[in-house]
Amino acid sequence: MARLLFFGRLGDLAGAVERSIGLSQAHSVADLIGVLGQSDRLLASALGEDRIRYAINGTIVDSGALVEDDDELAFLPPVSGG
Amino acid sequence: MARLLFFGRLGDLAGAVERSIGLSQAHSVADLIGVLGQSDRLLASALGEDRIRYAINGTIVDSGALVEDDDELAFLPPVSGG
Amino acid sequence: MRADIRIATQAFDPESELAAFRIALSGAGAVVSFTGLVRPASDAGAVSTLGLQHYPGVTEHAIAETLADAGERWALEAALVIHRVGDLTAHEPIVLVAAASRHRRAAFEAADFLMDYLKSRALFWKSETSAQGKLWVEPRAADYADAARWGVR
Amino acid sequence: MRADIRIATQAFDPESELAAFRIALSGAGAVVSFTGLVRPASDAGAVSTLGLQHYPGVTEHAIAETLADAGERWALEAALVIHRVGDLTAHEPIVLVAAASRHRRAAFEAADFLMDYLKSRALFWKSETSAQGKLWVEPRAADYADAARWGVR
Repeated sequence: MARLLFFGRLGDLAGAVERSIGLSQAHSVADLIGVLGQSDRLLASALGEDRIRYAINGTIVDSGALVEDDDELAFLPPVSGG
Repeated sequence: MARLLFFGRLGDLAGAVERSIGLSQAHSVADLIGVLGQSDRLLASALGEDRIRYAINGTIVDSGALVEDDDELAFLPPVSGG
Repeated sequence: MRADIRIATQAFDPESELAAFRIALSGAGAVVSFTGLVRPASDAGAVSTLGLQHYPGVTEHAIAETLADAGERWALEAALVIHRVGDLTAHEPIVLVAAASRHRRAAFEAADFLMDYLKSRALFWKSETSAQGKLWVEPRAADYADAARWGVR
Repeated sequence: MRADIRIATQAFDPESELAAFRIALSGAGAVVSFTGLVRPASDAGAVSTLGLQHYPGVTEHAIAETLADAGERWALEAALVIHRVGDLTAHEPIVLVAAASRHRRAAFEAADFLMDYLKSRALFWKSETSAQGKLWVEPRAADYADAARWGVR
């Protein structure tokens, strides 16, 4: 199972901060967003926005990077700390 | 009596932070330094240095300002706080 | 450089933390601190709750890298970052940053730099809940401009 | 703006003062503090005692004017200056400056401005006593340059 993490408003859209998805083979981040879009087009549209960054196992990647089973993929909207 | 205040290293030179001097008439700051120089040339020389500022009753003045009996004349070397 | 990072899940006392930070110093002459507090009102009106979320492990790691970067830019004896997560109410401390150095300019600049990082690049997400509902906050243009002063990505 | 000034003739606890300062705030989101400590060594070597002298009444009055000036330059809810006088030993707090504002830039700049003033223009005289004897300290060129950033006389 791959872990998907949705931060900020993406968690509200996804209905949870965390979701698991079984991957029989590696998918690119863009492909995974497409898969999610089959059941939730609004979420997929938000995940694909330009200003959303992606991290696999804590490292920032682009949307072509491959996610394997057991990976953690995080969707990171614009941050706001302090 | 006029009060003379010597701050910083001027107090070490004068031997005390404070000294009183009776003034029968008003004197300029420069004149008073001259009077002090009759008994202590080293002190008068330090008091007359360019970077020493003068304050009468808490207000910065130049060396031509008049000091009267009951006034407080402060000699202020370069400051260093914080 | 001594570097302390903590993500606080409960309320913390910034002045106690700052006292411990100061007392452990050996040679510094200057300590600059920044304390961020939940403001009782934002541009959207009265705020009842501020929610702060982070990416556990990853957020801390990125802050540690930024502290190390600060340690290369300025001669610091120590630096500290404490950042709250969870639900906060008005006046609660959100963040404490402290920087200690021999001279004051380094301490001021390092604290300023760390706050600019925390406001615009650190992995935190902030929501404000008011009578108008829940609103996710994004950095202001001024926050990005502040961060750009340091030539960081 | 709330403005507090104190010349402390005895040791003071900067973090207790800062806590009281913070707790009295009503709308500020940002508190910046500077704490100055006696360094155990100066350029002249180990310092056994730091002596600080002020001009009672006149020093406080000039600090009050500078706080008012800061209040005109930045939107501050409150500002605080506590400055020690007398004989101090290594690690003792010399000065605490705090500034509170809605936004962090004003708080940082006001604290920085007040420290530049205290270092280069406020009526304090500092001596360091070391094995080499007693030395009266004068501002470094950097202190005058720092103060000149604000366009003050």
